[in-house]
Amino acid sequence: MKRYAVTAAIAACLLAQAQSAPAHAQGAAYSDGKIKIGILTDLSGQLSDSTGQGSIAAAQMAVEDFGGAINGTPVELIFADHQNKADIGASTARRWYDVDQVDAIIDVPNSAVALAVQQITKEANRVAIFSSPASSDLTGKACTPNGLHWTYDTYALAHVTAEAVVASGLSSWYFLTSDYAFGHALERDTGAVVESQKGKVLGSVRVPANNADFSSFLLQAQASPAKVVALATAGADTQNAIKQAAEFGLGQSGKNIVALLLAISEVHALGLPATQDIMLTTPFYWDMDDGTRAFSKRFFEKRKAMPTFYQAGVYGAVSHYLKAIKAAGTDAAPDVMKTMKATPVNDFMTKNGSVREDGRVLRDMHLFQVKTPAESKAPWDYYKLVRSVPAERAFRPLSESDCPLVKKM
Amino acid sequence: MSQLLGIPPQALFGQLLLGLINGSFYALLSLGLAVIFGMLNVVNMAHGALYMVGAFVAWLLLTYAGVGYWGALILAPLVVGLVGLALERTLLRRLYKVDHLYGLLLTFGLALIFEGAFRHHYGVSGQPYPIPDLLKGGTNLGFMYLPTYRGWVVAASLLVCLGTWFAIERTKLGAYLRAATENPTLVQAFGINVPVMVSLTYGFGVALAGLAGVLAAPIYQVSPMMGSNLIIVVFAVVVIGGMGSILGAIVTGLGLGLLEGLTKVFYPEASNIVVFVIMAVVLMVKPAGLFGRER
Amino acid sequence: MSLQTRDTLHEGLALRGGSPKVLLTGALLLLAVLAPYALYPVFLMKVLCFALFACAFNLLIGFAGLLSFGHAAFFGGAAYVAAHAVKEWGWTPEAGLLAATAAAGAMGLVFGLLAIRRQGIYFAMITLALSQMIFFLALQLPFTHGEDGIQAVPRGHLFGLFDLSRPLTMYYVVLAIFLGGFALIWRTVHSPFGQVLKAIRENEPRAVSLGYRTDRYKLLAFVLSAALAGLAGGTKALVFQLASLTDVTWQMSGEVVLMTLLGGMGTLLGPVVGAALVVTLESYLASTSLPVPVVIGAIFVVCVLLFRRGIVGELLHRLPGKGKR
Amino acid sequence: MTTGHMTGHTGDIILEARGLTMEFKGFVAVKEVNLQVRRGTIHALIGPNGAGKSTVFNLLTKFLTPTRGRILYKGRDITAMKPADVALLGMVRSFQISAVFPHLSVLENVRVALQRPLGTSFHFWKSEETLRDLRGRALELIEAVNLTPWADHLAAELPYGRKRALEIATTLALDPEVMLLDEPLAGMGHEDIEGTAALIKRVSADRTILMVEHNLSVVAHLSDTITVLRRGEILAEGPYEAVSRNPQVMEAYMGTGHA
Amino acid sequence: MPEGMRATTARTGTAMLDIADLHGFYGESHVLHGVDIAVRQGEVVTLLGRNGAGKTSTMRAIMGIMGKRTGSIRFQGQELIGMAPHKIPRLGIGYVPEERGIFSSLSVDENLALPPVVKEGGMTVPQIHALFPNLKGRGATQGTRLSGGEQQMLAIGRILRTGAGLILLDEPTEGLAPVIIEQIGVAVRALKQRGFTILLVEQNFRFAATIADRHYVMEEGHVVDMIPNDQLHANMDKLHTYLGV
Repeated sequence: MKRYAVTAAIAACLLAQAQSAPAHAQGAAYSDGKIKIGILTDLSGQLSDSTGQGSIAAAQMAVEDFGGAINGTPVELIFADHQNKADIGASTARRWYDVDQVDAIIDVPNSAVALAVQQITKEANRVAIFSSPASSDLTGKACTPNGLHWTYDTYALAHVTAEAVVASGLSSWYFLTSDYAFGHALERDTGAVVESQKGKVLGSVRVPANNADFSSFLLQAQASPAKVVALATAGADTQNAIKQAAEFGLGQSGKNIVALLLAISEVHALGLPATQDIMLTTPFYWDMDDGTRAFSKRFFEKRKAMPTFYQAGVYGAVSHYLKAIKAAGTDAAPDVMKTMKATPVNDFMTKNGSVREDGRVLRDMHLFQVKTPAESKAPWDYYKLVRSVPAERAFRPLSESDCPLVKKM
Repeated sequence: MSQLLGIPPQALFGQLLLGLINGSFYALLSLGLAVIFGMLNVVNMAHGALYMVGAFVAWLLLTYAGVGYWGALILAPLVVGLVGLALERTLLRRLYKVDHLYGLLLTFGLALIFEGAFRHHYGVSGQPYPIPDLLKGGTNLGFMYLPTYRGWVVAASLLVCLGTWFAIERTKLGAYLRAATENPTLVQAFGINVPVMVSLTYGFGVALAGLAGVLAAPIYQVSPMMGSNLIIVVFAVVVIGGMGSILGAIVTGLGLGLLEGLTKVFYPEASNIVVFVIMAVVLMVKPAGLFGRER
Repeated sequence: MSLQTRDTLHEGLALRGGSPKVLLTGALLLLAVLAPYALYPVFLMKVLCFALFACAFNLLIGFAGLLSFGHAAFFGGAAYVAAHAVKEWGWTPEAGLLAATAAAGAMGLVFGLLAIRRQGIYFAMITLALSQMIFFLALQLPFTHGEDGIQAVPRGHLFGLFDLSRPLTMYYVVLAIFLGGFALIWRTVHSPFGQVLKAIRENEPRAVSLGYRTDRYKLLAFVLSAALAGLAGGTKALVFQLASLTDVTWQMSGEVVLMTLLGGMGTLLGPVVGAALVVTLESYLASTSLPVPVVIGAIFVVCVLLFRRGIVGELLHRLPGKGKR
Repeated sequence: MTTGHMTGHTGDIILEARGLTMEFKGFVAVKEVNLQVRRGTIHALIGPNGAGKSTVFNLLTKFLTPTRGRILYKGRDITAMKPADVALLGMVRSFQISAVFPHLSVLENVRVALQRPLGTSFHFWKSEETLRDLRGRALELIEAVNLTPWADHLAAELPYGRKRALEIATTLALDPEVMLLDEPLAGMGHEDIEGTAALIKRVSADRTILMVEHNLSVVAHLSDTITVLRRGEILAEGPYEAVSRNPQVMEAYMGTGHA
Repeated sequence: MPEGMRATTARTGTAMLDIADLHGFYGESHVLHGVDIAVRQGEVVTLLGRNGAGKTSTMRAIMGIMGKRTGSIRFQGQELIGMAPHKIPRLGIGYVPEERGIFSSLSVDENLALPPVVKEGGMTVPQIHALFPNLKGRGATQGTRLSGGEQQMLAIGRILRTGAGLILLDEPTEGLAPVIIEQIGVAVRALKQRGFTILLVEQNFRFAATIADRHYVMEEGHVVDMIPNDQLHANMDKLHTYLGV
């Protein structure tokens, strides 16, 4: 008796799971009668403010702007929270491809999840457009014919920041580095550029992960004669480091703080008194031209916040994908990928961007400095442009690539 | 010799001072945990979450009620204490008759709920909380720049720690608490309402966490995750000091802060682990903790 | 005759003996074999991995009375070992799984030697601290690739014969591993050793007075539990083709406690049910806006307050005439 | 075991304590106790509350480690041995509060004690069926303490007195040479007391029993030798008749004269 | 007064403490099997009996600190069964537990000051010091550092402060040397003169005989006999069977 009850209970929950699997419907032009895009994002963790619901909103805007359908085939948007767990992200991606007939996965903040999704996408032969993760491995040794890396990567952050900052005359550096792969990669790449530009790396300190208190490391940075203190950190670490750097008066003691990865939502959260004068690299700022302002205004009405570069990237990625499907007349991944790579990227955020054979999207990057409270005229008026770096100088050249797709001479 | 183990002595002083600052945070949090454990035999896994709630209450007061830092310093611990009181009366109380491990599991669940709820409502970026005007700026001590606010944190938490120690070791109320920790039944038989004392103790313990949260708000971002990152370390501090020992919590809190500070200079990669290594060693050698009584 | 049945009945959902049991076991097995045709295989494999993990954990809490708050170290640690062995050293999947199990068992031996001497809250705290050290090691050691984890682990061919990249093949292999692990746990619980273990759980001083060196039994149980948790972790690494930090966090240790608590500590099927429910719930919640931790936390609180026996334990308890379990 | 050739009450010394002393934080609970238990006898340890009986008991079974002094079992120094090892030598104790395994059946309770000599206690890969051979012996023991109707019940379901009987059956399963009973009659009603006392008498054949017990009429009836403790020291020792007339013992029990 | 008469008087409403058919349990162990006791205002009454007879359990039952209780315990007419344990002492009952219950984490002074004053008319600290001179000047000492006898004095002294009219004394002579027992005896008699009502648990019946008015004898969880103090000598043989070895 009891066993039947338990069996029934298990069966019931498994069946509930099964019901989410729709029957395979056969469409005319497109594989299952609809074009289905999955936004795999972080709705509850570290990155949920800079991506999360904002990413979903941006994707919806892109679909709406496209008319919601292509040649009568509806475009459907679904989303899921990967909880920053690679296995949850991977199993969601698999289920989407295998069961839910998702055609493309977009966004995917968190490099660990992205790397897992990259593999699965290749096996399922669908499309993944990574607009939020950082790891340049996605178009390096982990590149696939099915993945695009849309917005930025660690290589670009390192190069643009180092080049632009050294060019503006600040040549001695000290690193505050998160003691894990992301931090190590950023420090290594940035340091290499600094030295190639005749700058000097005077020292670095490895900060353990999830360490709320940075004062000890900031003190070590302060003791160094370096002009630049570079934060090779992310998320909450960056925020705490910035806040405490202000507290310990790093700025007053003549240090220039450079945040290698910082989103506008984080600047907003920290406030200008703490973030003023910090330098950062980003591919997008809402107040660059009429195009960015128009998009951002619409976005703001939906989300009560200005879009981050991640979220703006999601819009661009969805738009470019839909364009390619329309042009190719099919949603079959190889054709769509081919079309996407052949089509230049042009939207409010990207001018004359292009997609390279390794999946890397090339776009201009910009070094900004955060305004002082006095300079800021309005809410969200946060950045002033220091210099722009053109796409071809910002990203890793194919000659240095270790992507297996790239044929070496 | 101008260098000590490769570090200029002045930098070393600076690091020791910083260690002391962190240590006073540890002390404040572990003190609350120790008080609770001594009386309730509950390892309060929700302590970190309630520390976070304390910081959030301060931020909410500032943002929506215009109550500033000084008001929050009183109100936030009070709110957190009341929350604790309610939790003890409605939930924890039901578990005293079963294995202590259930108390641990319950508070673990509570921690998840608190953190999840705040994360859901306020996101994870964290909210900024300004340093109060009175405590802005800093002093150059020669070997380091000491922000006034950090000085205040050390002073305030040492004051609270010593005050708590005094209240427990030197007052009538403290005598009740110590006696009830030792033999609650007999204290009950003297006409003291022990269940109410237990509730108040829990309330007081988590109020200390709330206070620590307010003190932390201007230093760290007020973020839903600020507690969970800290709590396991504080946990270890309490275990090293001796579960339930008041003095042990304070002294080990400060001591481990210093030790961790030194590790950050000499071998930063290990600074996450050092406390746990010490905890494992202490538990093996002296299972009741450095200051604990065998129970 | 009555002795015989009583002997096994109060044990929980023992799957042996008379013909109804054989029938039922058969039915369950058939269900498991047919499941991937109705349900999504990766989901099923995930459930099976966590079910094995929870069963391994339950061997310790349910049958030896020891609450480990650091079991993620074995689960996640073994996942790294399996992933590394298969990907970097090119080992076969079976060798990778063996290595994962052995590594977890060895870790269990070290943890066990340190922790077993203390009881109750202290035991939980020591295991938590030790597993937190493993977490930081996994974060910082080069071979784990930090927060990226070990990615793109090839599934390979089992015994050089079965191509595991085919979902159904992989599923049946995972099912076989799960059944093997479950059978081992079942056998352990119903072995001479299991009898002593239960006696220790019920009344340790009395077991000592009967001449049992209880520490050694607890240590063996700990090592077995760790090794099986490792087997589950290694399998999961093959299924998802990655090993990541998620599986070594203390939240994962908490999650396996929840699965076991929810399903029913000390019952054989409880952890399986608990794991299935929690995994289903998590994958369901992933596509809603409900905050996952809040729901999980609420379940924790409800279980601790109202359902300490767990689902299966509660069912057994309510069945008439089946002892007071 | 080796109990077969034993002859009644004339045996040699099987258990001996020499200068046994136990101090707790400056408080001396047991002071220089010298105790000799003869093989084949029932030996009772009595004394007013706080006399240190339980402490002596825990010291003899190694659940406490003495501050000073030595304990010899069959001439062998066991002072440094672990409790489980002492049990392996044939000296098994019971507990003040009933010590059964509540969620094992009565049969399993006894079987756990029987299975150790099989040497398969660590064999987690073997079937429980390998313990089947023990059933006969287990049922015999259960029969001996009149628990047969309860054999397939969980121990937790037994009434209090029956639990004590089960505990004795479990202890007997080890076929111990020395049984140490800690207040075997505590918390029992009238009905149970007589039965249990008779049981103790019955199982004492070919065995040595050392017990702590408050029920003096039972002690008087059962014991060959009585040791009276007071304030951690031995006050008197001997057969009931001698001890009961000892003025010091009377004083210990009845109090000092008018103040 | 004949034995029967006294018992009846005690039962007819003038009793300060009236216990009827009291059963008590620790978990599943049934330790009190229908206890009947009555104590009148100003009386000193002992519970005699061997170890394990249920004397201490009776005390704990009165204080409400044992598991399950049934029957009736009335103090000055108020039913104690079902009352919250911390309210019972506040009615004016002071409890000196077995093994004295001195707190090791409290100093002598703190131990002395611990039980709250529940009624007016309690003794002052100087008065207590006068009664137990040994306690004088030891205020800062850790409670458990005192000798056994001094601890006993402290345990009694701290209850006298509270103003409780009924005092439950559980084996005040346990494990003490004769000279100390004598001192305790002097103190208890002084208390009696001050009008305290005392329920005394003793194994040491010779000590009890010097101070008590009546003696209840307990065996196996219930009262088997009641002997007025003035009839003790006549009942020595019976007592020897009850208590002797």
